[in-house]
Amino acid sequence: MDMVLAVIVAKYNYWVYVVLMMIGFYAMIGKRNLVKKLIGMNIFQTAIILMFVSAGVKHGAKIPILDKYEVLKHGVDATGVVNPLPHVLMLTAIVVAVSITGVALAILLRIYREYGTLEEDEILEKLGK
Amino acid sequence: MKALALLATLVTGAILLYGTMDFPDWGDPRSPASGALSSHYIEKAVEETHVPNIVTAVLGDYRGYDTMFETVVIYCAGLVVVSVLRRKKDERPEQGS
Amino acid sequence: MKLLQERTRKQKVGESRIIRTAVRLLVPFVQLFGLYVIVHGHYSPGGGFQGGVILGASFIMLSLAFDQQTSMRFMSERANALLGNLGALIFIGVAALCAVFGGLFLDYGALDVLIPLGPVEWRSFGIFLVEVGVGLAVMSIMVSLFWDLGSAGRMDEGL
Amino acid sequence: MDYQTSIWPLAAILISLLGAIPIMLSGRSPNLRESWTLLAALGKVAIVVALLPAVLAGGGYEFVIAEVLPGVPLALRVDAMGMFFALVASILWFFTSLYSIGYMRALKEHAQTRYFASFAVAISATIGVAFAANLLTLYLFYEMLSLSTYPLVTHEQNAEARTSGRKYLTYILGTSIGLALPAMLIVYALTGTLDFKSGGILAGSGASPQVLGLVLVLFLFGFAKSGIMPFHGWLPAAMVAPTPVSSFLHGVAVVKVGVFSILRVIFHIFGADLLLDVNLGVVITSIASITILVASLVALTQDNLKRRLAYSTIGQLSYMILGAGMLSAAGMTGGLLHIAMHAFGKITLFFCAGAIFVAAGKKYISQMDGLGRQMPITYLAFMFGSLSIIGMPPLGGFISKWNLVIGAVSSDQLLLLVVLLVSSLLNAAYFLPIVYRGFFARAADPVFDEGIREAPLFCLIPLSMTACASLALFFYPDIFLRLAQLALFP
Amino acid sequence: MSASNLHMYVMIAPLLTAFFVNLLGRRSRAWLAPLTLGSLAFSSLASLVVLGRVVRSGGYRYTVGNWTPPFGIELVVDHLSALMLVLISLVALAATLSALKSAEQELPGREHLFFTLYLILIAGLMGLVLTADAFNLYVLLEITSITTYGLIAMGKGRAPLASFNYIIMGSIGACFYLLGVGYLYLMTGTLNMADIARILPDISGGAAVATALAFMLVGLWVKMALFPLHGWLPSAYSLAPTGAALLVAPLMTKVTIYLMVRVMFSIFSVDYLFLQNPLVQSGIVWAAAIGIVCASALALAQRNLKRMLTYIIVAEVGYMVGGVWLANSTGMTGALLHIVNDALMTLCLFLAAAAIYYRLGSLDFDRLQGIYRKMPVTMAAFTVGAFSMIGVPPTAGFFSKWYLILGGIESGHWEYVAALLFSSLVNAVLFFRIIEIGYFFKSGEHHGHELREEAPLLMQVPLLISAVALIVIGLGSGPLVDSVIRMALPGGF
Repeated sequence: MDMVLAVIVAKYNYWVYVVLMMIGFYAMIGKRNLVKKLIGMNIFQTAIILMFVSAGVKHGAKIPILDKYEVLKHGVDATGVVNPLPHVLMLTAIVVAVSITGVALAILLRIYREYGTLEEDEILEKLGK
Repeated sequence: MKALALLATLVTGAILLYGTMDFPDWGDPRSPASGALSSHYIEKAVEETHVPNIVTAVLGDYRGYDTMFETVVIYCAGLVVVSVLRRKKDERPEQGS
Repeated sequence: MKLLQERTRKQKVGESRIIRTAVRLLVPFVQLFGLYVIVHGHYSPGGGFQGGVILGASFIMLSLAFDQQTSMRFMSERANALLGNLGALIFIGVAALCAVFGGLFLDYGALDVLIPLGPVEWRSFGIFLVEVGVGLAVMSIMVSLFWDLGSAGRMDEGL
Repeated sequence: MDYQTSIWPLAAILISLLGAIPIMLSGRSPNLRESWTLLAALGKVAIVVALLPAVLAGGGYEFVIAEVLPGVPLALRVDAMGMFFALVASILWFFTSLYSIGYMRALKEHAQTRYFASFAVAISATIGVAFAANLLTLYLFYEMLSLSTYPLVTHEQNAEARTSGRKYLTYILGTSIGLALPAMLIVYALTGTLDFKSGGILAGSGASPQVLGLVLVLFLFGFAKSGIMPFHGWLPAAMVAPTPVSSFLHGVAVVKVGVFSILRVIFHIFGADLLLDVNLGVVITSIASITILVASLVALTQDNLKRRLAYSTIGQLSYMILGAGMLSAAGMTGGLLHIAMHAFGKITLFFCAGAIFVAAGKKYISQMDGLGRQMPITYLAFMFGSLSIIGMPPLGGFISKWNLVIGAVSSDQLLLLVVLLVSSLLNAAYFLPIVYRGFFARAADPVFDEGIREAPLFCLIPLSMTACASLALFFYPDIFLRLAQLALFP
Repeated sequence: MSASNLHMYVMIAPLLTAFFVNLLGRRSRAWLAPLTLGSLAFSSLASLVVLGRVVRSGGYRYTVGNWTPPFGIELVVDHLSALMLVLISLVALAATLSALKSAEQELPGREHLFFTLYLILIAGLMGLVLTADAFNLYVLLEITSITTYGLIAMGKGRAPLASFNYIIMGSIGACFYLLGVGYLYLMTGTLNMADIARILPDISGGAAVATALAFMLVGLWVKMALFPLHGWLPSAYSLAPTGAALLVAPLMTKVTIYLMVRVMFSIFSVDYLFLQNPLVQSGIVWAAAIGIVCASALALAQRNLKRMLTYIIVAEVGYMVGGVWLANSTGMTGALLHIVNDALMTLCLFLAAAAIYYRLGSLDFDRLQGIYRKMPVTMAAFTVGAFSMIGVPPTAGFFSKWYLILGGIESGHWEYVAALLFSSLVNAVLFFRIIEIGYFFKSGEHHGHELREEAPLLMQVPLLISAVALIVIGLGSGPLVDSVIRMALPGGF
């Protein structure tokens, strides 16, 4: 039991992101409201972002913005600076997420303009007749 | 339907958690993620690019190729929104961003 | 400024007078800050994306506090579109130039043949260039996203 | 034996394939169009005949079109067996084109351009099958034939044509894709080649008898154009086509292509010796015998002349397969010979049926009483054809059947002997009454049949020529005999 | 040095042109044709040169920004990616010719937006086949997706709804892929495919790596619409504007399959994928076989030409996935060859559909009666495409199918062989149903005088070219396989 707890405590960041991921994923495939699907997508992406960023953390390290001249004179200890790569990647991922959200919102507006609702079931029954 | 979705979600989550078992602990400085690659960035970036902000250096130079397409992505987003949403009966001439 | 003042005096458009006044005073500083974030991305947190978003936010504030037409007075849609294309073009153009000038793609060092700063300085400068490009693109897209979504594509008063 | 590389085999195929283009272009003026057709036909006969001497001398030609699969090029080869078939097909195509000109014009059919064009493509495919150097090439032209004959079968473009066209494709494409293709792939997987060589290619591969049997059955049913039961249903259905189509394609080209493919597989993929070793001949003979008997019995019950001919064809085709299945020298020779003999006989019969339809507009045997007195030549030809099919001297059919009987005896499979004799009796039973009623029976209502004359010359000449040909084949079968010998025992 | 940038120019040409199309095309649509066609023609020529160089002197790797990998992003130009470049640029060129007409008809006033997205999509696809970096692949995947969302949403009627479903499914796929990349990154600390492959063997932690592989594969399968995950594809492709479908249908799924191959064999080893857990391997082949059968059966139920074609696409995806997972070189050859052939077949059929739609304004079966008499040239090309789909020699489709079935026989996966034969037969039924409808007439106009109304020349030319290409490639498949595909087989085969 303690073992398990120890593992969980040591890796709780992953547990957090998995839970978030599950929430988002369920919303994407389970909900019948298109906006909720979209929100689920954002939650999912946020979860991934959290996972990456939490992978870059080092205990007691400082941000990856150094003093140019000081570094040029006598280098820098890598363990003292957090890992910059995940932040770069996630910057990209965030931008992608934003873009897709924008596109999805636009398309939702189009759908609303056509059917006057964003409930999947109502749209389907409108299509039915 | 909902039950199916729930099942899928639980399975996915379980697999992901199962995968995390091998991961390094949180904030572990010796985790592979902060291995050769990142330390090379931290140590060499400044002298190779003269940019103290390593994130900017990596974003703009080492992985500039990614960033370029990132720009294209957001450009596309604007374009798509215009092309999907813009009303045709608009008296102003069609304009996209 | 002039325009904002007389718009502020007119009660018709936008939110309450307080908000409008505040926005009116704030916008220039927001834009200034946005520019700062872009160009100072080398030495402090920031860069093209962040700065671009801030710049865009200034215009969005305008169209929130007043209305969309007001913000479009300040930056016509055409100009906005032009800036967007320009931003993306700057980035890809710089990248392609590197290849054209005998280097590899995105190899800013190769641009040394234009102005001899030394390859490393050029890398720093190249990063700066592309960040500016990114900033422009992001700003214009943010604004146009808000305009289009806010007015459902009609480009009228908006929200 | 040595094959010299030459473009002529390809030319023999292309001449009619390219001939289709001017035929289509000159659709406006029928005379020009038909002269193109005849030109192509003559050219083809000329080329094939020109290739003949070298083959008779034991040589041959080959030509590689393209290297498509490792070890399996698209290649043509003129060997004795291919030449045997090509000779029959090209000569008969010439007669058929003459005949169809008369027939189509007399009936004022629509879309004649499409008709002649697809006909040209079909004959190219037939020659392609004859000259194919390996199974892949054969399969290619086989499919080409199936698809190019679809417009011919459905020529009428009415509901009946639609249904029978559907049936045609279902049987032909279904079997060739569903059965022949996998069989071919298995052979390739076993041997790494698909080349036809005398003695077979499967001999060396240590495949178990079960696998061999499976492959054999797949091939037998896969090439369903041979009308082997239970995949024969398309042939009677395809009789909705205009008579020249039925006569040439379903009397000669298409069905014989099916048989030819099966013989190719038996002789040059398996090889007689291998089949003897694993004793698979009985599979072939039993399937063939059943087909023969059943088809002949069904033929008796048909009143529509063309349908009766169709069922007779189904039966006769299985003679050839039966002969091959005997795996005795005489039997295989007989089977191969029967391709030629039956072709000449059966095409005569179809021509006559067409001529009767053109002249008297009659389809059903029961209406044809006394017709022989109005159109004696046609009926004479009909008699020759039917006698040849039955296998009576002095007509070509006798020679092949004689060989078959010898084969059956020599490989002391007396059961097959019985089958042959019984079916010959059945043949007589369903052919001779037609002739008899034609000459001697009294017409139902003479008044109605007044003024029926012979069919137009374009119809009459070909059918009398083929009749004479099947007569001549009794006296001079040498060429075909020699080719058959060369094909089987190089 | 600059010569080795050629493949970059291949990709950048459409990308740069896109902005000018957007800026100038807005002023007058006279700019559209020269800009798009010019850039694509350039790309086609350049890509052919690249392929020629690769065939002559082998493939090479390229580091963007002159950073030694893994620090910079690496691109790979080997036989496979060069071949894909050629395929993409040529198909795009042909599709654009026809799309110019159909866009003019369907999207008046929005053409410049359409073609801007169009070109960016092409550039994104080219980038996808070039990249050798796991994360860069994700970014490019999103570019192609987002442009496709837009292109599809520009269609009429229910198109936005279909596009939204595609967004949800596509995002799930991309997110799964990204999760996989994240897991690999957490385990290896690098993103360069070759580098990951170098590190993977000597790290503990099978669980995380297996999870990563699973999620990457599932993500890509969603993107390529492998059978159970195909729900979004049919409506999205059939409701998209004709011009968009012309580009997306032939290329999207094929490129995704290429990505699957790339990810499988340049990150993981053949040994890890196939030998260490054969159960998974045969399981996936079974899934592919079932997918083929089900998709073909669903195609039978369609009453609209375009929808039918989309289901055939789903079935074809099953072909290729199964071929890759047969785990022998024959099947792999078949799969790679089929990527090329299937792209061309789909292009040919969709071009024909576009031409018909341009004239008839509908693709429902009952509208197609007598179409052979109405547009003979178009239908002749359509027939060639149909034969290729059925697998009639000497069209290209036959030979790739030959390799696939042979691979199935060699590896003893008879279920896959049966599925392939079954779907070939179903294809025969499907296409001959259409041919029959088009060949016969309503009883009224039986002998009616022919009323020819062919599609405009701009749509006929690419159609005929693609039809001829099918036969040429079929006859030339021997050299093609020997000189390119065999070289393109990933290491371990």
